[in-house]
Amino acid sequence: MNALERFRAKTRTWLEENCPLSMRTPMPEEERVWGGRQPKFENPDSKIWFDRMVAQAWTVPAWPKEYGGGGLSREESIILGEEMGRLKCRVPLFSFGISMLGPVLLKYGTPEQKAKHLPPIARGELRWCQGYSEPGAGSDLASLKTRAEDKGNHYLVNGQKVWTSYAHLADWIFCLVRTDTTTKHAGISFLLFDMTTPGVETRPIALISGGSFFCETFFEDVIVPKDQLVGKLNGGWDIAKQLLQHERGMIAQIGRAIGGKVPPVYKVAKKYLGDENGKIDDPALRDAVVQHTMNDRAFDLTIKRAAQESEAGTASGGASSMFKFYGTEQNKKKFELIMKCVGTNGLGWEGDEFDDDELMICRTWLRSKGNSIEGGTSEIQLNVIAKRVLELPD
Amino acid sequence: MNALERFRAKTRTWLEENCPLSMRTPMPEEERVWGGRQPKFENPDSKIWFDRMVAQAWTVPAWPKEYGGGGLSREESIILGEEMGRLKCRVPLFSFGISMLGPVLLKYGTPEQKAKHLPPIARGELRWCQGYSEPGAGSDLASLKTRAEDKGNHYLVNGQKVWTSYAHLADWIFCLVRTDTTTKHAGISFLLFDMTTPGVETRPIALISGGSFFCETFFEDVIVPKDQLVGKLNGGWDIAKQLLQHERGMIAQIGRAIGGKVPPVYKVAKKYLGDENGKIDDPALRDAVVQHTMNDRAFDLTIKRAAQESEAGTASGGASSMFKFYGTEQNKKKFELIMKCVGTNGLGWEGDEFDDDELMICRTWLRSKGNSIEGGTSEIQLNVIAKRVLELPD
Amino acid sequence: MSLLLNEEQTLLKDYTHSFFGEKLPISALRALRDGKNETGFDRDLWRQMAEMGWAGVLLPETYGGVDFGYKGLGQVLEESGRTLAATPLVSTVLLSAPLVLEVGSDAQKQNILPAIVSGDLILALALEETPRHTPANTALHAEADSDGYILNGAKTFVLDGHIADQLIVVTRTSGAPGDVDGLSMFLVDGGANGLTRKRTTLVDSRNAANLTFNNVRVEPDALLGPVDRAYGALEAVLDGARIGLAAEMLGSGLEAFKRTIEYLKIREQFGVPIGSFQALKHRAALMFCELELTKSTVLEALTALDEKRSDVPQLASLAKAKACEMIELVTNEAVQMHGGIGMTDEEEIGFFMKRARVAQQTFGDAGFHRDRYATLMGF
Amino acid sequence: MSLLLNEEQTLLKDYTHSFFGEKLPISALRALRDGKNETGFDRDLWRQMAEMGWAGVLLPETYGGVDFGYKGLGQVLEESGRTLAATPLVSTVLLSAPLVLEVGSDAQKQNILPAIVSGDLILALALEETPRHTPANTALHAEADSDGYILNGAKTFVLDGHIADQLIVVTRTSGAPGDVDGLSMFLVDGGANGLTRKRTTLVDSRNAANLTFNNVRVEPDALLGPVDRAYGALEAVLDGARIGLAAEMLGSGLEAFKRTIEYLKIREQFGVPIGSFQALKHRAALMFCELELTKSTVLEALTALDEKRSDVPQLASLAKAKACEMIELVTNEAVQMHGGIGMTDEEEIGFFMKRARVAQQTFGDAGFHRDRYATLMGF
Repeated sequence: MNALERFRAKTRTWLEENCPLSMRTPMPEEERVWGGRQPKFENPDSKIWFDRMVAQAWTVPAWPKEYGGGGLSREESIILGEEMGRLKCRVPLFSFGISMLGPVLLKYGTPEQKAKHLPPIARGELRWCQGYSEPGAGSDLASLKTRAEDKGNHYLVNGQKVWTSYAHLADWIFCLVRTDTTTKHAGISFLLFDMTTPGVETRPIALISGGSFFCETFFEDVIVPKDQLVGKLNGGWDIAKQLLQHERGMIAQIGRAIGGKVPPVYKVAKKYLGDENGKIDDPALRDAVVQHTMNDRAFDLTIKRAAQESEAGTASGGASSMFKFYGTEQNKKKFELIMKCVGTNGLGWEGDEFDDDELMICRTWLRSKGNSIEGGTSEIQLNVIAKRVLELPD
Repeated sequence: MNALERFRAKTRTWLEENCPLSMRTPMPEEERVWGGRQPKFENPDSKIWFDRMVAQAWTVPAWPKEYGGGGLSREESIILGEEMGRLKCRVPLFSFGISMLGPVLLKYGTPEQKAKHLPPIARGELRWCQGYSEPGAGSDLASLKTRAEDKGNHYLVNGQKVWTSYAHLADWIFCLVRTDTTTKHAGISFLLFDMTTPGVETRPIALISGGSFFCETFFEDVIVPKDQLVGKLNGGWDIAKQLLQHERGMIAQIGRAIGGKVPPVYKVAKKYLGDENGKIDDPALRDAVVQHTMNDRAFDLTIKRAAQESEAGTASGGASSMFKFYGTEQNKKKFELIMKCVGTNGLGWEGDEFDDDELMICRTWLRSKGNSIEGGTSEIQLNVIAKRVLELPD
Repeated sequence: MSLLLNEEQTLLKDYTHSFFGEKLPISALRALRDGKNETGFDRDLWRQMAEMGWAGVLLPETYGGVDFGYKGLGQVLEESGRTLAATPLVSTVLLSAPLVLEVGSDAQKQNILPAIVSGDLILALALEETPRHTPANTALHAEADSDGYILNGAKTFVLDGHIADQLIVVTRTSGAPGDVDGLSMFLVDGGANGLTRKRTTLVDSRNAANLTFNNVRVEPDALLGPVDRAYGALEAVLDGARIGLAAEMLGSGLEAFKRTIEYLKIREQFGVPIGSFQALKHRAALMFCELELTKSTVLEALTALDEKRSDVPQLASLAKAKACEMIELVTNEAVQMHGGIGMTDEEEIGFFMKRARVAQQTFGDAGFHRDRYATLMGF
Repeated sequence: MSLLLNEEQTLLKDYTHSFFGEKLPISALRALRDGKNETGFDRDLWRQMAEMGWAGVLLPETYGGVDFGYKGLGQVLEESGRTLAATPLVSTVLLSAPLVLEVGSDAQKQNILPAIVSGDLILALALEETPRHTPANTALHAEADSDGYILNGAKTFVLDGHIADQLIVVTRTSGAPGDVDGLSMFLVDGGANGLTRKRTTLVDSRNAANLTFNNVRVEPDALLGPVDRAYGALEAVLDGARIGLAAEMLGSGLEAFKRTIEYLKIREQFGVPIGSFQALKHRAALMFCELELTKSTVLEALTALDEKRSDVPQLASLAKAKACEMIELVTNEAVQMHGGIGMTDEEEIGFFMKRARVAQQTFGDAGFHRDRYATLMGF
């Protein structure tokens, strides 16, 4: 038995002994653990599982030990993931600090910044949110206007961010700000600050689908110490690009996750349209449903192929834009089809006259419209494919 | 009875007495009379009808009498049209001279040019063709390069035209040429010349659908007398715009005419797919067919409404681009649907193993693809709608 | 024949345009929604509309109506669609008034029609029982006895059902669900014993209710029209409603499109208005074509209704199907082209999408009407 | 499991790419067409391909084959699709060889398979009788008598039917058209008495024929596979053919797309390359997505064939339907984006559109396969 095999055996044993049984079941959204100054554990087992994983530093298994990480090698991390998958262990901690800020700090942060911020992220002690988009800067993110003025020993931040997910629940924010107004991309910096700093206000945004975790966040004369600048002054755009790539992938997943709560279209169609002789009882809709179903399958196969190509090092690029575009458009079509199948039963906003599934269909149909906007619109993805993959001229 | 009523009565009597019965039936394409130096009359009655209408000068009823026209007022022309319609009289003479060049000469021509060219057009003695597009100048017509150099007492024309319809059968050409290479739109002039002039060569273009009346036409050191310039030197673009507007309308009609030879899609569908219980026996295709049929009906109603608005003076503009776009796209879809219905029977190129209707379906399907290219592509029409109607910014 | 508006219709359209814009803008619907208003509409404003004759547009002067015809009513509906105004136009004016006029007894007409015209009486048609429009599937049972009829069953998606003073209930008096024969209609008081009405809160914030009939007893004179033979008159009035609703949807589509085009002109990204991007231009031009086509079908169908032409059923399906296809395209594109702001409840464009899907499902969606059109055309 | 090519398959693909590009470019098809070539393909080149083992890709070494499997053959077909090469790959290699291998007697295999591998024998499958693919509708009658069978009826759209040395004829030996039971296959000599073969000149300039059987007599040993039970093996081989054809269509689509993108880069109007127009960019990106999706379905389906998985029928319908939808989009857009030049016979892009529609109709179009997929999935 080699070292990796020994690691796998040990890990398996540890997981079997330490992961509570209730933490091996599919997780309802409300049981997600986000950590922070006021952590919430809807399920007591969540806390046990969270604490044990934190103690192992396996919330961030591959981070260096000096910054609170597990210090595992790439191979060991993969094995840990595989073993957790085998037992269907829940993710112990959801965190933008882990998924987004951490990699940025590891790459761009000073030793002091790493030492200060990474361990609390690893232990889930602070909850982070991001501040990228602004009302005037959507697809054209680099046109952002939130100003950070150099006041000698601190920056003074003024401006507004939108789509700051979970900002109303976050302790700290990592934020793109303008530090030079005479240039566009080269005048952006990356700042960190505490959401309790005076002058920070945040409020959730009501969407067409109802309340949301998205927020508007306002900064009025917010004082940020200079050592909370990450990377070079005016060097924030490189960091932004790295973060956006990540966000794009996340949102394609979210699109699929949103869809995932609803049974496949053809099952909804059978339920609401009937299926004499086993066939959906509206032949025109049946044709639309099967076409959609086939495209889903083709899309899944393409994701699988891209993963294999990526592993083999033969990936051709453009995949993430294609997945973001196609996945979100496909999800929108799925809900339009479902709405057609469900008829007036899909039109309920709230109340007892509709069952929960039907109410969820309506809300999710509305929410799906955002998939092709957030994280880079469909139009932006098509532009990227045309430029990067097809090399069409500007 | 007022003067117009008397004119109507007289016209009706004249038509009834002079229009041969065979000239009141739908006209096969090959029986069209185009006139020219070597006129062709596939049907002897066509010549009788042609000669009588020429004698009346009713080939061009509204042109002034001095240029060989009928000298009718607008109201009288309309009445003549209505009465010919009532009897279903055939058009006695097809002519680009009448439909395209005539209006240009009446507006821009010198008295000498009118006197020289209009009467032979009215009498169908000369057949004209147009020379606009060039291999490098399609959608961007004004980038045309065919050069007319001023050689003192004549122009020397060198260059190439494409899509010169019926050029191989035409006696004269009206042609857009470049007379100033230092500017774009303001360097174009409008020339007339005889196709038998040395240096003119023309050959029909084989299309993907087979032979065609479109030609490529080559000019090598063609000498054109200076009095054959129409309008101002370098003032040809205004004339071109007027002609293009006309061509656009024609092509939308041609598109419909091409489609017109084939029975409605739903009849083809019933024939090839069967219709148990009166319903097309492929429910998914039936849905596509009915959607197409409904769009056809909606499109026809829109043409009707536009005509009424135009008459009432409330037309909102953009109609011709919309009709060109929608009509030609609709025609392409029609043939794709028909091809699906007809299956392998629609795949025949020639030979006895397919019936004539089936062979025509295949050829017409291919030919329909040109509808959305010729006379301004669909893309150009959408640009025009966005700019002129929706006033979206450049 | 004419697809244009005459002077009277143009004036009516201009006036209603101003009225809805001033009195019932989308903010009014938002206020009703956020205030959890129990009726879901403004009865005072409805009386004002009635004073201007809109409640009696389809009714002859005998009953106080102005007899402007469907083409006139179409203009009112189109303009109401522009502001998504919540009114009883559909339930009372488009559905109930012509039904009573067509098959009501003299007494019923005298009792009901003038009260509709004055804006005092609101009626609702209780028709649907399943989530997809299929009138012949009516199962709600009406049993005759010596004193009248006893109604048992349930209705869903009854527009204005919770506020209607009276209901026209489509019932089955013979045959089985699916049969077109055997349907009868009854007038039932909104407060009848055994009738339970539950308002449904729909995504469009407009008004509908689910009803249950538990041994609801009606007198013999509650019968509206002939026994067992309601289907013909019902379908005819439904065709009018389909066309009228298509006019409303046309108005919504035109307004959502107009707002989107305006947004494309003012929203800047990358230093230029996003309306200068060719891909968006082409999609906008496509929407323009679909709107123009829909408009033509609506005008032709309204004209055919007034001319009592035999092709009304075909044209009703044509107009409703086109309106459904158009509004789905236009509202989806409107939200997408508005970007993130289009996803917020604060921005009004989302209201058009929400209303659109309800209107699409009302009186048959595009699929229903494509199938019906093909059947009517013999294929 | 893998959707990637292994080294052997990559080499094969690269080699066939060069071969078809050099030996059978589109100009070769044009020459066959314009020269009214009687066979419609180049037999010498076919022998060269056979020498390289391509005729025996699916066959085991026992019969001289190279046994590279469907994934190997898919690469050859994809590359042949790039140049629209007219070869007997579909008729002989994709349809006939696996049929004989699957259900043939030892004698039949020995007689036929090595001759296929060497390129000396061309076979065709005579299946279709109606303009739309429906294998079970076979009506061509085979009557047993003491000396064998007598065949009467007609076949249409027989790929390579006019040049095939032997035909595999699907016949009805019992039951009625529409029944899946009662089908039997026979090997019939191309020159058999009573057999009339008429080549059809199709829009794609490839090779097919209509056949009539007028008391064509065959010996008992002409029977290929079991009596009355041909359907299972036939469907299995058809699924292989659907997937192989989808691979060919993928190649055509990739090539038509590549040429279109190149044209967008060089064709200038208004002083800029037309590929700089955003509307065309977005449409190009959409085509890219469709091509990528199609490629994934083809690779998965080829893999499933080699792994003899139970989901082959589903995947065959998936790959063929996607290929049909993709190629219709791509070829239409290719011609439109080429503008006027795309309409000329001189430009090659039109050949892709012509071939596309024939390939779409071969072995079931998108509609056929969507219906079949839904049925296989239980809805």
